Amino acid sequence: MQKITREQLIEKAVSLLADGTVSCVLGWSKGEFDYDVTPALFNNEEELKANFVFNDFCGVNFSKYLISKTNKCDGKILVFLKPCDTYSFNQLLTEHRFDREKVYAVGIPCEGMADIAKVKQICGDGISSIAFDGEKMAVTTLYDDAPVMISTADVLAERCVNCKSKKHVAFDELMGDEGEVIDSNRFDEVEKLEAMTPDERFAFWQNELSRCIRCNACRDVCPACTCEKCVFDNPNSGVENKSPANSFEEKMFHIIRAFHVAGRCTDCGECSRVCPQNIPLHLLNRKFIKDMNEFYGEYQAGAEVGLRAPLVDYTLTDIEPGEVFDRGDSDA
Amino acid sequence: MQRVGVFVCWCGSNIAGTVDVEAVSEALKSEPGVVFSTNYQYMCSQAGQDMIKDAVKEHNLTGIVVCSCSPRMHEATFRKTAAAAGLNPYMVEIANIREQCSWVHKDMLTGTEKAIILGKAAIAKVNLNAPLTPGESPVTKRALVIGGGIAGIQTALDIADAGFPVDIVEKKPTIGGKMAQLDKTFPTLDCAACILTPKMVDVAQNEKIRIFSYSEVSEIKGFVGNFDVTIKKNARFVKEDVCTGCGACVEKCPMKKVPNEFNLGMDNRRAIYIPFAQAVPKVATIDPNACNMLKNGKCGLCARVCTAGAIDYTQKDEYIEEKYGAIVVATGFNPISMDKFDEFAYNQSKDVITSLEFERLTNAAGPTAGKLLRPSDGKHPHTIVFVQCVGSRCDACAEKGKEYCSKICCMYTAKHAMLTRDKYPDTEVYVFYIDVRTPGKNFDEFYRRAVEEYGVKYIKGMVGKVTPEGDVLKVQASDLIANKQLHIDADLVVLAAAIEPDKSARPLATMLTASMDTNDFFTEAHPKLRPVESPTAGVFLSGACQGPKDIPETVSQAGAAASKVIGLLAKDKLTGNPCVAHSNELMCNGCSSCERVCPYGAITYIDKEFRMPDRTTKIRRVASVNPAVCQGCGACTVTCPSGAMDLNGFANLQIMAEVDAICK
Amino acid sequence: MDNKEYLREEIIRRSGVNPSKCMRCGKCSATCPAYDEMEYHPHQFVNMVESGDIEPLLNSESLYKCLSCFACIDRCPRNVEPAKLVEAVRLTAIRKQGANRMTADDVPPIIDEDVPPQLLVSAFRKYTK
Amino acid sequence: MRKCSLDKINLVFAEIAKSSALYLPVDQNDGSAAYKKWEEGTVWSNALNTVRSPKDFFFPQTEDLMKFKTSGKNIEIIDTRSEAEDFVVFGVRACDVKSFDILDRVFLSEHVDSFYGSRREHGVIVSVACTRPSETCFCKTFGIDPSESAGDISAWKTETEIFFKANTQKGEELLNKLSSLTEECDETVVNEQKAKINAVMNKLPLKDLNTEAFGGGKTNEFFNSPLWDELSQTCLGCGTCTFVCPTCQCYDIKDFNTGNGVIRFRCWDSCMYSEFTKMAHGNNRLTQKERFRQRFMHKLVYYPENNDGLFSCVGCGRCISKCPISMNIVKVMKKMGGAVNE
Amino acid sequence: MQVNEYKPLIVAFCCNWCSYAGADLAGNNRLNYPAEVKIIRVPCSCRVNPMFVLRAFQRGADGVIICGCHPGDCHYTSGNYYTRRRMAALFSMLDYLGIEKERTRVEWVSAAEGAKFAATMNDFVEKVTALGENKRLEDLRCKK
Repeated sequence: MQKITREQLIEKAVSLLADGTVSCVLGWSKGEFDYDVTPALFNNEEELKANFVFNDFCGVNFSKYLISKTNKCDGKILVFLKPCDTYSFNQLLTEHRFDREKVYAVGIPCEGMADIAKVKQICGDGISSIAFDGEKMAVTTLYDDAPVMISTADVLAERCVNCKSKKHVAFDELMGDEGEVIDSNRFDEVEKLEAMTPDERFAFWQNELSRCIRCNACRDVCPACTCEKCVFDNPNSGVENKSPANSFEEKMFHIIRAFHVAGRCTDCGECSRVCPQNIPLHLLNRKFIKDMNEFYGEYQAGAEVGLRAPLVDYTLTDIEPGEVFDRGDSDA
Repeated sequence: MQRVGVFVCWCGSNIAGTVDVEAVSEALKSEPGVVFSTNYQYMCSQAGQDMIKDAVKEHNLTGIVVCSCSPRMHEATFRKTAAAAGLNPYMVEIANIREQCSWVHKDMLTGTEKAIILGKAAIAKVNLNAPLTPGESPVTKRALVIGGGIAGIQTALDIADAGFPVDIVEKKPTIGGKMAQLDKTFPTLDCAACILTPKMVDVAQNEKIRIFSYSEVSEIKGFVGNFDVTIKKNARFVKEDVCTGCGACVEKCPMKKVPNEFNLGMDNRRAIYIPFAQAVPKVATIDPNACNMLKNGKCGLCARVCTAGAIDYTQKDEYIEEKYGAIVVATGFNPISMDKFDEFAYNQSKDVITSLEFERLTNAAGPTAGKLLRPSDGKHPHTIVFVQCVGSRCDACAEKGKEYCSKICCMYTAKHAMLTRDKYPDTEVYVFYIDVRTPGKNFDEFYRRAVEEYGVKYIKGMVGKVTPEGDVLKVQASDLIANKQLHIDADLVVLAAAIEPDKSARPLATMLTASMDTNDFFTEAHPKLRPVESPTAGVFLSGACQGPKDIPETVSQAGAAASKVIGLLAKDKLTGNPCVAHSNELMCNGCSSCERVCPYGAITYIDKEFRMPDRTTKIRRVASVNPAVCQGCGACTVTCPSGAMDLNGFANLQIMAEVDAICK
Repeated sequence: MDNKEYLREEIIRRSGVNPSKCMRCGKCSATCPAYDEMEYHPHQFVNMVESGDIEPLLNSESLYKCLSCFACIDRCPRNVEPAKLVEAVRLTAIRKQGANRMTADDVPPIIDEDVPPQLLVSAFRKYTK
Repeated sequence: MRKCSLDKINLVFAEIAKSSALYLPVDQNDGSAAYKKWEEGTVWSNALNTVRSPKDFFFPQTEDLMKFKTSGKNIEIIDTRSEAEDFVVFGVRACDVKSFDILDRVFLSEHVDSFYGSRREHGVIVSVACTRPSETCFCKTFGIDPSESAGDISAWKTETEIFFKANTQKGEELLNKLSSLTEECDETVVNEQKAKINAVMNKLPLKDLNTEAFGGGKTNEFFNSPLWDELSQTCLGCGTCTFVCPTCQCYDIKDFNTGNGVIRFRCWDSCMYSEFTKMAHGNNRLTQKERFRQRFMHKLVYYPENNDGLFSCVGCGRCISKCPISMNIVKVMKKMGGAVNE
Repeated sequence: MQVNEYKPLIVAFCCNWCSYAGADLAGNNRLNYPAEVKIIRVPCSCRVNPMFVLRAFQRGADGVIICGCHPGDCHYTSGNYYTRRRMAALFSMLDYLGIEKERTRVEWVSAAEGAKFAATMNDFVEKVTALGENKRLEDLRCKK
C-alpha cells in the first residue's frame, strides 16, 4: 500500500493545472483490471478524476517519456517521479535529452511496487479484483469465492525488494517525507553467478537468453536507450539484426546493449519488468555497475546531473583488463 | 564496389623468399572488386610505381592494394603514386606481407596462405574506402604568450626574431616575473637583474612585440591557427601611452603604508606605484584598494602633480579581442603558502622567512638595500638556519605539501648559504637537508664549494620545531648521522618552500581545453617526444607551468616552444589529417559522451533543426567535429552508442570488413 | 615465516603504518620532546621496524618514554606516523604474559596531590593490557 | 469419444513420441509455461496459456529460405527447402487453434507458402478445452468456444481423466495409435465439463466485449479517428504484442553475409517497428501513431474485409498480460467501439 | 595429437603508433610467431569497439587480442586509458557469461618491444590452442 494516495496526487495535479504551472500531466491511467496501468497524458481535471490511478502496480518509470512529451506539450509538463525514477531523470538531463525548463517534477514516496506475476503465482489466474488494504492486498479470483489475502511484501517486484534508494535526487517539489539511499543487496545475485564455474554461468545464461524473442521491449523502455537510431535497427551499422537467429545473436544483442548503457544505467529495473520472457536482464546491467564500483570506485548514474560516467573517464592507475577475472573468482 | 588493382611486391627475396608471390597475385585476382592483379620485384622502385600508374590508366582502377612492406614504410610512397596517377591518395591500402608475414614465418606454405588472407583483408577494406581530402584552415600569423616571466619573455623574443608579431599578457603591472625578484643566479652567481632587465628592454623595444601588462586572458575560442582570444586590460587609472614613468606621483602619494608585494610585503609602497626601477612598461599603476581618491573621492594629488596628465581616475577595464595562430602558456610558479607549517613558526616570527623573501633581503634593490638584516629588528643575523624540502616530496595524503621535488631549492639554498658566508664570514650557516640533489652543469661543484670553501654546515636531518624566544629562534632539529637532537639558537630561519603552478593556470587550462596533471602542471603532448607541446593543437608550454625548472632549463624550453610556434606560423595553411571523426547528425542524440573522451576538445555541440517524420520540425543538439583539431584517435567512435560517430579511413564497416575477410 | 619476519608483519599490521614510505628526514626525531629520554629515537624506530629488528625495541625503555604526543605524526611529511609504530610495539610488549608495565599495586605509592588523577589513569591504561 | 486416466498420460505421450516429435506446454522456472519437446520425464503443464503461441511450430521466428555460396566472384545458389518431419502439438487452446485458420488464409491461399504449408501438413494438433480461463481471456468475443476446441483431436481434461475426440483424418490416425491406452466412452462427463467451463466464461470480466462496431468496410469510420493519438501516445514501439500474438504473421526477408556466402532468411517483423515495410522511398508509416493504428486496423478492419468478416484476433489475452504499458486490443476496441462496449 | 592438428585463428588489433610498429620490429628482427595471428591496424587501441571483438568471434576467431601503447605513452595521450577501462568491463562481462577468459587479452606493446610482441603472440596462441575451438561465442552460420 502506497503512503501517498490517488486523491492527493490528483489534488496536486489539479492545483498545478489551475495555477498554470503546468499544462499537462504525465500519470498513470486505469486499465481493464486493477493491475494493468497505462502511462498517459492528462490535460484537465475531468480526465484526472476519471482515469488517474495510483496503486501498487504503478511501476512505470516516466523519465524517458519526457524526451518526446516535452516537445508535444506546450507549457510545462507535470511528472510524478518515484525515487528510482529521479535517477533516470538526472541521467537524461546529464545527456541533454530533454529541456529541464519544460518539466515540473513532483517527487512522490514509493513503498515498492508489486509484480502481478508474483501475485498470480500465489492465487493463480483469473483475477477479478484486487483491493488494497494496509500492508495486504485482497485478491479475488473467478475461482475462489473468498478473496485471498496477500501481504504486499511477498509480491514486491525484484527491483523493489532490492530497492537502492528511497531518496529523490531531483524534483521541483516533494510530496511526503524524503527517504534515504539504501545499501541494498542488489548485487547478491550477481555474486552468486560470479561464484559459479564458467560452465555453470554459461549454462545459466544460455538458458535465460535462449528465451529472448527480440521484441526490443527492454530496449524501448530503457531510459538509457535513447539513441535516435539503435545500431541494431540501422542497416549501416554492420550489426543490425532483427531476430535472435541463433545463440550468438542473442548474446550479441544483450552484451552490446548492456555495454552501451554501462555507466549510464541507473538500475531502474524497467528492462526486467517488461521482458515478456522474464529474462533477468538487470543481472547484466548490475554486473557492469558492480564491476565499475569495484574497479573505479562507487558510482551511481544519475545521482547528480553532469556526473562523469566511469567509461568516459580514467585514472593513471586503473586495473588492467587481465586482472579483472581473478578478482571475480576470488570474490566468489 | 571499387575497381581494385592488386600489386604484390617481392621485395627482392625478402618477401618472395617465403611467400609465393605468383600464387598470391593469382589468388587475389578472383576477389570481389579486383580487376587487375600482378607482382613485381620492387614495387617501391620507379619501375614498380610506373607499373601501378599504367595499370590505373589501363584498367581505370578506383582502388589500389599493395601487398608489400609495412605501411609505416611505404604507405606515403604509394599514396603519392596514386595521386600521380590521378587517384585519390586515400584509395590505397597496404597489406603488410613482409614485416608481419614473410619475415616472421619460415615455410612457404604458411607464408603464402597468410599473405593471401592479409591481401583479402586489404581488398575488403579498400572496397569501402572513400576519397578523402584533408581539410585546410588558414593560420593567423600572430602568437600569444600568456605570462611575462623569463619564460614568456624568451619565447616572445625568439618568435619576434623570426618576424612574427607576438603579444604578451602579464597580469602584474610589469613583466619580469619571479626572475626580476631574484638577487643572483646559480651556479654562475651573476646578478639576475643584470641579465634579465636587458631582455625586458628588448621586449619593450621590439616593434613585433606588444605587452598587455596588468591584463588577463578572459576568453579563448577557436582552434589551432585560428584562436579568438579576449584579453581583459584591468584599469590601472594611468594612461599608459601618456605616463612617462617619472615617478613624481609616487613621491607625492600620501598613502604610504601599502604592503609592497614586489618585496613580498617586507616593506611598503604607495597607493600609486611602479613595482621597481626597471619595470617594463615603466608606467605607474594605482592600487584601487588603497587609493583614497578611488575609494572616497578625496585626494587626487597624483593627478595634480602629473605634468603629463596621465592620471585618469575614470578609467574602466578594457576588453580587447585578437586573433592568434598559436598560444604559449608561460604562467610560471609561486612558492606555496607556509600557513600549514606552524612548526616553523613562519606566522609567529618575522625572522622566519621563505627563500624568495631572502632573495629580496639580499637584493640591492630590496627593502634593506642588499644588507642582510633581520626583518624584526634590522639587526645583523649571526646564526642562520636553512631548511630544505619544506612542503616538497610530501606524502600525497599529508595534504600539507606537494608530492613532487621542487627541483630548484637545493641549488638556491646552496647559493644563499654561500653568499651569506661570503659577505658575512662571521655568520654561522646551517642547512638541514633530506637529500641534496644537484644534477646539472656545474651544480654539484657549486654545492661542494659551499661546503668546502665557505664552510656551510650541511646537516642530514630535518628541523622539527622552531620556537621564537625573545629575539632568538630556538631551532630543534635532528642530526641523523650523529644520531643527535640539535638545539640551535638562530637569528634567522629560511624555509625552502615548495613551488606550485600559478593559480591562474587551472582556469586557463579549461579555456584552452589543455590537460593538466593532479598538481595543476600542464601535461605535455608526449612526455619524451613532444615536451613543449600541449595535447591541444596550437597550444605550447614554456617554463615552470609544465613542471619545476631552473632558469637555464626554462630559457631552453622557452626557445623550444618558440621554434614550435614559428614552425606553425610559417605555414600559410594547415592541412589536417583527413582521417578524422565525423558525426552523423541524423543519428546523434547529443548525449555528450564523445565530447568527454575527446583529448583535444575537437567536439562541440550545435542546435540543429530537423524535419521530423510527422512533418514537424524539431531542434536537436548534435555533435560536430572540428576537423582541424581532431587527431583521429577514434575514442569518440566507441563511446557513441548509436554509432553516429565514425572515423574516416578507419570506419566501423571497414574494420569489420577486415575482420570478416581475415576470419573467412 | 620466521619469528623476526612474523613480528615485523605483526607490528605493521597492528599499526597500519607503512615504514617503507619513510624518507629518512628525521623530522620526527627533530620534533620529539622525549628525544633525550629515548635510547631509540622515532626515526630509528621506523628504520628498525622496517629492517625487522623488533626484539631490541621490545626490550627498550624507549617504549615507555614516548609520550604519545603525536607531534611526529603531525609533522611527518610522509605520513609515516612513527608514534603508531611505538604504540604497536608497546602493545606487543605488554601483551606478553605478565609483561604489564604497571600493576594496580604500583599505583598507590605514586599517588600525589599535584598529579591529576587522569594522568594516573591514562598512564595505567597505557602500561597495562 | 475415447478416454484415459490422467495417471496414464505419460504413456500416451511416450506412445505419440515413438512415431513423431511431440511438443506440449511445460512449466518454466519463471512461473510461465512454454512449449517444449517431450522426452521421458517431461511434465505437462496445467497452465494452458503459454507466453509464445503455438504459431511458432508452423511459422517460426526465423527460417532460412535459400543460401548463396560465394567463392571469389562465383555464386552458387542452394535451395534450403526440405519436407518437414511429422510432429504433434499437444494441449493447444481453442483460441490458439483458431489462430491457425487465420494464418492459413494468409499462407495457404494464392500463393501457397511451401514452408508453412509443409509444416501444416505434417503437424497434428491435439487441442484441449480450457479448464481455467484467465481474466484476460475474451475468445468468446470472436465466437470461439473454449470448451469445444477444434484441433485434429479435441481433448477435455478433468481432475482424473482426459477425453479425446478425433475431428480429422490425421486425428483418427493418431487416436488409433493410442487405442491400447484409451477406452471408448460416452460424452456425459465431457458435457458436464463443458457446462463448467461455460459457467466460468459468463463470469469473465471481458465477456461482454463484442465486435459489432468493427469489420470490413469500416476503414473511413476509424482511420482518421482522433482517438488514435490518445491510445498510442505512450506506446513504446516494441514488438511484444506482435511477437506473442498467435495471429500476427508479418515477416521480413533479410540476407546474412556469412563471409563465405549469404543466407537469405525470413524473420518475424512487427508493424510497431520504425523500420517496418521500409521501401526505397523510405517508411510509409512515419509515426508510432500510424504504426499503432495499422496493427489494430489490420486486426479489426482490413483482415475481415478480405476474409469474409473473420477478425484476425482470437482473444487469447497474451498482449493484455505482456504489453509493457498495458495498452492492448481490448482497450482499443472499447475506446473505438464506443457505446456498444461501455 | 589432435590438439596439435588444430590451428586457432587469432585476430590482433594493433595501434598504429606502438604495437603495430612493435610487430614490424618483430619482423625486422625475424622473431617468429605463429601465422595464425592476423593483425588489423587501428589508429589507437581506443578505436577498438567491443562490437569488433564480438564480430571476430562470430566470424570464427578463437581469440582476440588488443595491443596498444603502454599507459602514459599513448600517441593521443589518453586513448589507451579508455581502452583499459572498456576492455576491463567487456572482458569481465564475457567471463560472467561463461566465455573462456583466455580468449581475450589486452597487452601494452611499445614500438621498441618487438621481442615482447612475438613472445606475447606465442603465449596467446599457445593458451588459445589449449582451449580448442571457440564454441561459446560461435555463429554456426559462419562455419564453412
